[in-house]
Amino acid sequence: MAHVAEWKKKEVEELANLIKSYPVVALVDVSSMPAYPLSQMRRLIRENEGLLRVSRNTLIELAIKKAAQELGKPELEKLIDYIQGGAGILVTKMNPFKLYKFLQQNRQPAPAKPGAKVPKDVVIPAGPTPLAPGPIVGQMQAMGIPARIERGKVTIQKDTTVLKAGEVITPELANILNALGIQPLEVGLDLLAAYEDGIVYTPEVLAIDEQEYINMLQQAYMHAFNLAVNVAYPTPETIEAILQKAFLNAKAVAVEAGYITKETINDILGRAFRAMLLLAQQLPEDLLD
Amino acid sequence: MEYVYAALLLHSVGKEINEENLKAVLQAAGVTPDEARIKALVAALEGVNIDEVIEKAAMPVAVAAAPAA
Amino acid sequence: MEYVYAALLLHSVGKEINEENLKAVLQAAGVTPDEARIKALVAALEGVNIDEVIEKAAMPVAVAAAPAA
Amino acid sequence: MEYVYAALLLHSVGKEINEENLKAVLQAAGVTPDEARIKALVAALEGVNIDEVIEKAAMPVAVAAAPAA
Amino acid sequence: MEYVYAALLLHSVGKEINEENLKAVLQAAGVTPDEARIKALVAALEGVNIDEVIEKAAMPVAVAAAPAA
Amino acid sequence: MEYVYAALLLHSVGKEINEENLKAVLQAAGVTPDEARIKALVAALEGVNIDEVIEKAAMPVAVAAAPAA
Amino acid sequence: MEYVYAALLLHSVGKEINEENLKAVLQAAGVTPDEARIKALVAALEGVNIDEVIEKAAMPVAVAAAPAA
Repeated sequence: MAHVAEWKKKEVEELANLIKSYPVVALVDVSSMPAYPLSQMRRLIRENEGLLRVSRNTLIELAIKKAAQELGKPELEKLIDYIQGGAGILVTKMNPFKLYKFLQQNRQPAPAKPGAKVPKDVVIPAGPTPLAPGPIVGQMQAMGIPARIERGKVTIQKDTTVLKAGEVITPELANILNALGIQPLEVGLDLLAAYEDGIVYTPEVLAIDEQEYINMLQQAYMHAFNLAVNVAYPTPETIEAILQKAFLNAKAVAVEAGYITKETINDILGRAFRAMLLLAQQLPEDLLD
Repeated sequence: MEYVYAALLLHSVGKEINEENLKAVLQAAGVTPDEARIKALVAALEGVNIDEVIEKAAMPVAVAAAPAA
Repeated sequence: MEYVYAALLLHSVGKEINEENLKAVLQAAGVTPDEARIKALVAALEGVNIDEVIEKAAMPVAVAAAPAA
Repeated sequence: MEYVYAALLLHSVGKEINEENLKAVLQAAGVTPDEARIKALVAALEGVNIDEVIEKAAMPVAVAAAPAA
Repeated sequence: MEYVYAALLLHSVGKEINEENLKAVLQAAGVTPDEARIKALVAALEGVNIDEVIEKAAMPVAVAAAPAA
Repeated sequence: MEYVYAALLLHSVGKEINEENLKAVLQAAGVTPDEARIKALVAALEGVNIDEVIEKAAMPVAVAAAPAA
Repeated sequence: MEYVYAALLLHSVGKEINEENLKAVLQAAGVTPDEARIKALVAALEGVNIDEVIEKAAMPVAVAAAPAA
């Protein structure tokens, strides 16, 4: 470090201190973020008990090494392997999964750029557009977008998917999307890796499917409910179902046995009557009354 | 269900559902009628409007009304 | 209906559904059986799986409301 | 339904559903049992596979398809 | 389900569902009642309107079709 | 339901569902366990094949048929 | 599923589903909790209205498929 400029030493010192003072240390790529959205993100991160510092990749590397050494946590050094692009250090108290979710939720729509891949399917919705008639109608039609002039406005006849997730925006389509005010791209902080408690988490691990958890919750609840009702363990949530099950069981047995009570008479007579009707359906018409 | 069929047979030809009639029908079907079941059936059907019950049964299940679109 | 109930009664007690048995049951119910209809009924029921029919009658079927188009 | 509940209680604890047992249970519940109803129930349940019926009762109910719109 | 059948039996004859009555019924069915289960059932049934709950169960399952918009 | 969740938690990690284990789990969740409810649950689960029972639908479920369009 | 049961247990007793509470419950069940799984669960359930999710699961009646109009 002999030839390192003083400001760089100071920067590394500061970054290392930052890393040391938060439980979760993440590397993010800020290169896709324009200045204004980036400053919005900084504020949002501060509001969520964290800090974002963008620096040179080499300085970030030095800071991570320094912090790892001083903390006696060699696992932290593994973060260095994930430094790429325009890296920034994001320190926070959010757990890495929450952090990932937070960053995903705070991605912002951005206008179409030719050559960019879209993250999601791009749909041009049916209905009137603010566009006045012009050559754009022909351009749309040429691309298979069902555009028509109605009441002096360009109107889309039905929802049209013009790009699937992962496809690239052509210059022509970029024009149309921009004219329609459709923003098919997203900008945000791309999480490269996050460290907490000796573990480095990568985005693949952190991208959890919330619906899956909801499904598991529902399944767990159904299992608990089934168990409690089937073994007749009364709880406020299950007592009604247990009573109903007992009643339905008793009724089913009584109906099957043709044992008439006021609860079973409708079912029993109904069953006999329906059997008669169904059988009658199989008979020639002239047999019936 | 034989007791119920016998009862509905009597009902459909306009005969009273009483012990005697039920017995006759069941015996004609080759069954030795069980006194207790006959008594129980007659008692259970007392005051029941069979036509009404049957009419309801013909509709499989309450049909939720489809809201007009 | 009475002819069909008579057939169901016979079936439920394990008796054969033939002219003789049907006649006996109907007569016991106070009906003068119509020979032609009895013959036709016996013929028509040949090959019909009555147990299946009864099973179907027992299944409570919920009917979805016809959607308003 | 008290007679049926009594029968299912006996069944669920593995006891035979006979007149004596039904009477004992009903009396314990403070009811003076009606001989005819007890006899009728015992007779009616003969040949009914209670476990099977209960199992079936818990089975999904088929829903008829809504008619074409 | 024996505890529940016992409770429904008591309910259907108009008796209070309390520990004492449940015990008597279960004992008559030849079961040595489990104190804890009886207590748990009685506690769970507090404030439950059994007639209403049963009535709900007795209603056929109507499936509302999603209306076409 | 907390007692049932505790039981299923124990079951899913292969631990025995007994009073001691249930108590430990409930206490860890900040609940003061109710002896009677714990005992009742353990008694209710005795001899029960939990894996089977949790999959068994507690109530009849209507299965909707896709309506013809 | 043990992590999910632990979460439901905490929810049902009104405790927050956070790392600390989940760990305590799982440890009481004899499990060494996996940090990553706990973190993932907490993050996934944040903002989820569990009561609503459960209520949806509790509705046994399948909703008929929306008919094509």
